Amino acid sequence: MATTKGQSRRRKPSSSDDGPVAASAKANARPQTQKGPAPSRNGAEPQALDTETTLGLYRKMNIIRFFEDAAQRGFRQGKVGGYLHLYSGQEAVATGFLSFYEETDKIITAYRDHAHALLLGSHPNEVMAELYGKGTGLVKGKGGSMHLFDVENGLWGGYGIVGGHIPLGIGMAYALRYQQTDGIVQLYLGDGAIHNGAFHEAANLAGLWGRDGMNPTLFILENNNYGMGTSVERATAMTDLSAKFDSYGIEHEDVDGMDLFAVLEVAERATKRVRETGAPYAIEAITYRIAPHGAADFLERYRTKEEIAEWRKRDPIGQVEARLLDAGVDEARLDEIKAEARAVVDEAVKFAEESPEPEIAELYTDVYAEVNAGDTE
Amino acid sequence: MATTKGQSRRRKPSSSDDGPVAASAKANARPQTQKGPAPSRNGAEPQALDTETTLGLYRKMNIIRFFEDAAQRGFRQGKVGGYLHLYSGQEAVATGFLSFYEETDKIITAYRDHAHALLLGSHPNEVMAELYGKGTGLVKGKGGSMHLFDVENGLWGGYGIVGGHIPLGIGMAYALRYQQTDGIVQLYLGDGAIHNGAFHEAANLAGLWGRDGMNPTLFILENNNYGMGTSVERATAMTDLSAKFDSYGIEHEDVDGMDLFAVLEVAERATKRVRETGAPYAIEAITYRIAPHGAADFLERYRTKEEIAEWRKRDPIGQVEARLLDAGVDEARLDEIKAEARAVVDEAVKFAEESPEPEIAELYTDVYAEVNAGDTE
Amino acid sequence: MPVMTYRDALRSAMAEEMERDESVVLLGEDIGVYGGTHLVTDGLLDRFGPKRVIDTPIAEGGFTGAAIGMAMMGMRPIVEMMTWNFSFQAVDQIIQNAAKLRYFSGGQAGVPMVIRGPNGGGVQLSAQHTHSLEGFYGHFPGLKVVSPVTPHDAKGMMLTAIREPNPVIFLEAGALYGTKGEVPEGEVLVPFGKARVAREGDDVTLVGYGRQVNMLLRVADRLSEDDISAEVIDLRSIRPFDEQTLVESVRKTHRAVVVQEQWRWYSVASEVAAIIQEQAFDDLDAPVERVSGAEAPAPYARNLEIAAFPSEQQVIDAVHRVLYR
Amino acid sequence: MPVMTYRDALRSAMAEEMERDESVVLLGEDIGVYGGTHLVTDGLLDRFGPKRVIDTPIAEGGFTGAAIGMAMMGMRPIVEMMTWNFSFQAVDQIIQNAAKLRYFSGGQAGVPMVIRGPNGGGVQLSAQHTHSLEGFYGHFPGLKVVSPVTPHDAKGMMLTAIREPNPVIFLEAGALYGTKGEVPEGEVLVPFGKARVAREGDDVTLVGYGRQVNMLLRVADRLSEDDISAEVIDLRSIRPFDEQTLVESVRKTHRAVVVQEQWRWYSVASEVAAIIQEQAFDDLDAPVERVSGAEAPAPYARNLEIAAFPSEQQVIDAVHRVLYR
Ligand SMILES: Cc1ncc(C[n+]2csc(CCOP(=O)(O)OP(=O)(O)O)c2C)c(N)n1
Ligand SMILES: Cc1ncc(C[n+]2csc(CCOP(=O)(O)OP(=O)(O)O)c2C)c(N)n1
Ligand SMILES: [Mg+2]
Ligand SMILES: [Mg+2]
Repeated sequence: MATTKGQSRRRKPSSSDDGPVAASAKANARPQTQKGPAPSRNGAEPQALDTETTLGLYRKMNIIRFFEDAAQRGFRQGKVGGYLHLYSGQEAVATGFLSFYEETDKIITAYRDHAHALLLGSHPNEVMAELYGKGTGLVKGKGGSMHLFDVENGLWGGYGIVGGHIPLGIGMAYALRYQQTDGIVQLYLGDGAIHNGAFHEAANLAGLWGRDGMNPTLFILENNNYGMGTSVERATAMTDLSAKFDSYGIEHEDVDGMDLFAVLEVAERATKRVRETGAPYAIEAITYRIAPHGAADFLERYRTKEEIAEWRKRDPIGQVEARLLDAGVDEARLDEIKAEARAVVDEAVKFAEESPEPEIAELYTDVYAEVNAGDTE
Repeated sequence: MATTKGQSRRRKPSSSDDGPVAASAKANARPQTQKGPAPSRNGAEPQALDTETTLGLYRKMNIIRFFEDAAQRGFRQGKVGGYLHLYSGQEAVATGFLSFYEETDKIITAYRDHAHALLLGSHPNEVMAELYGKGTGLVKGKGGSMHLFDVENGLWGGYGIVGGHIPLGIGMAYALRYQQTDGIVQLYLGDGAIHNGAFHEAANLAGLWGRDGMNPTLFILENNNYGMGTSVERATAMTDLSAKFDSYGIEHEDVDGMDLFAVLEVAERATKRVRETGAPYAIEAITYRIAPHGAADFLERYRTKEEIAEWRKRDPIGQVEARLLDAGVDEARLDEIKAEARAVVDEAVKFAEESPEPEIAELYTDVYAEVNAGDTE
Repeated sequence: MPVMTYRDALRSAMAEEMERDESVVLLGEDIGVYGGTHLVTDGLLDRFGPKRVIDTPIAEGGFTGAAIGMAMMGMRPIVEMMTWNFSFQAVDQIIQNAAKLRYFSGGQAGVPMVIRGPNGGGVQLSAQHTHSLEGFYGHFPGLKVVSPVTPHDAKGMMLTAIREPNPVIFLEAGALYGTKGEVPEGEVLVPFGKARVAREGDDVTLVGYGRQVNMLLRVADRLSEDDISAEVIDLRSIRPFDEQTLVESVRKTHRAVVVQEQWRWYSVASEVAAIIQEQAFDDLDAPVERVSGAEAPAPYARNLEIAAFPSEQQVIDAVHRVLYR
Repeated sequence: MPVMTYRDALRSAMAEEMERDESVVLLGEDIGVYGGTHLVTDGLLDRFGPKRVIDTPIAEGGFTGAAIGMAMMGMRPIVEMMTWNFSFQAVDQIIQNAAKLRYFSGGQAGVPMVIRGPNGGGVQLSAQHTHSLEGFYGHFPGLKVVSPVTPHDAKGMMLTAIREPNPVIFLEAGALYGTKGEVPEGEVLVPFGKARVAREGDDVTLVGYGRQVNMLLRVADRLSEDDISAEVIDLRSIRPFDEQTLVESVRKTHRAVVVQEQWRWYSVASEVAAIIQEQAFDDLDAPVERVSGAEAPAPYARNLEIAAFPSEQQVIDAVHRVLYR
């Protein structure tokens, strides 16, 4: 993100004397309403982080949250159009996994993609400008919220068709090994996408190619228990979603996606494993979106206020905050970070509002690459 | 089939003093080259059949085999066109399962469909005429080998797109319960089709709807180890195909698809179970096609002559023959049945050759049903 | 006559047919508990229960195929595409099975079903969520394809669609769910294959369908200020197609402009121009003009999106060209 | 000049590019061990190994999507559709991703890939296995669509396709793999967007592409016996499209007949007719005639199939109509 650009890459959280996440907290992690598999079955305790690193991640998560709030406001004001899907509640997942992003890696996800861009180092100004449909946007105002790309920072989209990006991701992974890099693909998908045929075909190819070390794909299944208004239980008779990877010979584990420290632990191991083996691996992160599915979806008949309240108690940002306070960090310090984060987002909104619309001529550019213009990138 | 029309329906094989299939034969059932899961894990011994019933099934299997040989000849002579896929080697599968066909049931399969039609009681003359593209054909010469339909006898096609018929089958199963019949759908698919997205989506729906007793689908996965020239092992990293049904909450078992008696035993149980529960169930029948994939596919680089020879030793018709001889049936009786079967097929070829081509006006019929013509059937 | 929204017109047609005929069921994503993302099916789950209002996982190919199987058994499923953009995942089922089953079964199987949902752009949904697929589906024999623009036709054509023994691609004007219009009570079946003369005129024929028709009516108003009398034809039925109404109009006006949101190449407007020159060659005083969506995937930014769709001005300019003034 | 088959021409183009550029790889069903169901890729597995000649499971959407991902990373995958009929399962990937990625990524991602395979009917494959999809794919901005008929163009356009930075829909004339023709040695790149005048003439322009071109040449021979001089235009590039060559020809002959195997509605022939009336209105002496495939799914029986495709006689009759004799 703006002021930390570059910092987020190739930095692995270092250990410190922070206490490990209490096992009991994890066991009780999931409110009763969540129908997904049990969280974190992996034996290892998450690595402790030093306080400064934790503060850095805390800052990012706050930027994401404030960013989404601002996007929602923009939408209500009619300044942001189209479909708008917020990441609020799920911050720990991308924040954790993208902490292990390395420069040769490629990230691909669906339409709920603002956090991924911000975490990879896209400038919040440009991300917000994209939502505002401005020429200064990350993709020049041509894609909008669902199609964030920042290929220099490893973000390869941003896709709107459920399931549709999954085959792309595993093809990218093949290319990374074919081109003899040591990169991996972090491929994010939702609990709704797993029932789509594109998932089945792509996961099978990943398993097959991975046998020869030709598919370094880390599947990150963000199970927020709903595909729009359809709960996991209403979408399949077999609700242990990560176990579906068994069909493809892909090993997998689950993690409490509300707990940044649990995610960090799994993410470190999983990214390393995929990088080393060239074979795919899958993580089901059990999480929750506290925002509606899309900014326009105000009717939430499919879930109760109580359920949302229950999950809010486990807010991933709140959990990090609690940990920091436990570790002796001043409340004032946290407030200061929050204020900074808010300022970053305010600045982004300002930038977006003041930016010009794209030139009309842009309507016709980027339809085709020019022939014989050499490479496509 | 012609002379047994009607007999094949609602007749369950009755028990007799025929000895059970030797367990040792089953354990050694699969030649080494076959990569699929181990055959028949079900504890129960197959039910013994009385000799007359066995002879009836033997007769049918012979008709199928001779029919396919004749079809292949017709193809070589240029009288049969298009794609032509033979069932030779797989006879025990459909013969076994369709022995438990009841009148309210619906059968759907892919393009390797001649046996299914013959077993359900379609007249061999009309089936052969269809292959010959004649107006007297089962579907008036409009569909050809891949699109056999005989809805009065329960056959709902005959489809050429791999995977494409699977969603249809599970939708038909829903309708059967919605309409409060006690019918089930026998849904045949190949080992190649299981990697297709259509399978994934349909199986998931079947599992979901089956929870409420709304999906009496019996999936019959005919694993002949190849999708064209691609072996199961080259198509997926997880080769226990029936276990893929776990992802959908659908229980399953395997059976030696070369052994009619093993198939009969499983088929009786499985059809009963599906009929009673309204929930899907899956059988993987491990089998082998001794014919090339399609009649035009003469190059068989993907498998060895030795492999074919090895499987030929376990020819399903040969196995039934051996059993009958063991049970004291005269060789002369068997020869007589074969001669009869041959005569049925010869007559079918004669009928097909002598039948007229469809009227050219047929080109434009059956594109649309007439509006307000009432029901569609 | 009662006034209702396009959305309510669709819903009332479905509800009436569901009352009348138990074989009618609905399938789609979030059509039940959620109420439908565009609320077209709102309330129907409560009224008809979960066996008839079936929420599905995100598997367009799978549930469309399942609905085809239901239809083969004599049910009359109505499939909601949450938006038609997602139908690309169901194209194999629609084209290879629904459109052809009757034919390759020699008439033994039929597919009486409706696939419906919002089509067309207009609210910054960008490239993957903005398509106008009339020509795309209209190409295939075996399908019927309609695209109503008024609440009246939305109801009347939905009633017809549900009773059709053939698969119907029902392309709703997604941007118009909230627009109101008069809808007569009861069984007002609007037949397929009949275009509607939305406004009579003498000097030029404006041809469109879906939400473009409303724009053409505005254009006709503007043209009348310049004493140009425009006839507006709402095709509404894309397959079967009413060649007669179209050709008769052009025989009268001698000039035509066809307008569509979809892309130009190999499109509805191509066919309309081809038909006119085929059947009214000697009556034409100017080449048929086409106004289509910009030759680019749909952009997100509001100003680009507006520029990407046919505008009143573009149509007026085209009218002036065919009138040579 | 060396003579080779259409099949060998395609293979030699792919092999040459694979030699030249390591980023070129092949994916598809049974293209390796099996040798390719139409033997187009025969021998390439042995030559280039399994990392470059990748046999896939039966998952057209999955492997087409994977190839798009490879292309985004700078590889140049060539995907074989065993036949284009199976591409309906990959339509979502082709239209929603391949065609639009460059656009919705604001130019950050590109998709340099080729999707190729046999297209069109002719050997009794019946309804699900007989399609001519030029118009279907040609509709979408972001794609390039070509349909060569000679071995020369098969090679030259394949070379061009592989070097294209954009996704190319390469529709091969499936019925012609065994036909022979002269193919120059070396890098003969045939550019996209240029039609080919296959035969010059003065009285009427016959327009087609793919295997219809051969039929049109036979028709032209027959017409010459009646002293009718027909010009034959092989469109070969469907998107981009060469309007100029087409229009110039009609300006000369004043008459045109368009022939296609695909269905009439919303098709290539619709567009050709529309273009001609738009751009050569005053030069036209008769309406553009269209001869298309019969309005039915493809039938199996030989006699029905023959009746379903455009015949020489139908074209000749159309020529007589445009010549008013
Ligand atoms: C093929 C397809 N069908 C339907 C939609 C509409 N849609 C957009 S998001 C969504 C839910 C996806 O759920 P999930 O994969 O769990 O992701 P989440 O929104 O929870 O992040 C649906 C149905 C779509 N975009 N694509
Ligand atoms: C979607 C699709 N892709 C490819 C084909 C070509 N094809 C026809 S049969 C076949 C192999 C299918 O194998 P399997 O499902 O195992 O059935 P089997 O032929 O062994 O009975 C293939 C690839 C097709 N018909 N449909
Ligand atoms: Mg979700
Ligand atoms: Mg097989």
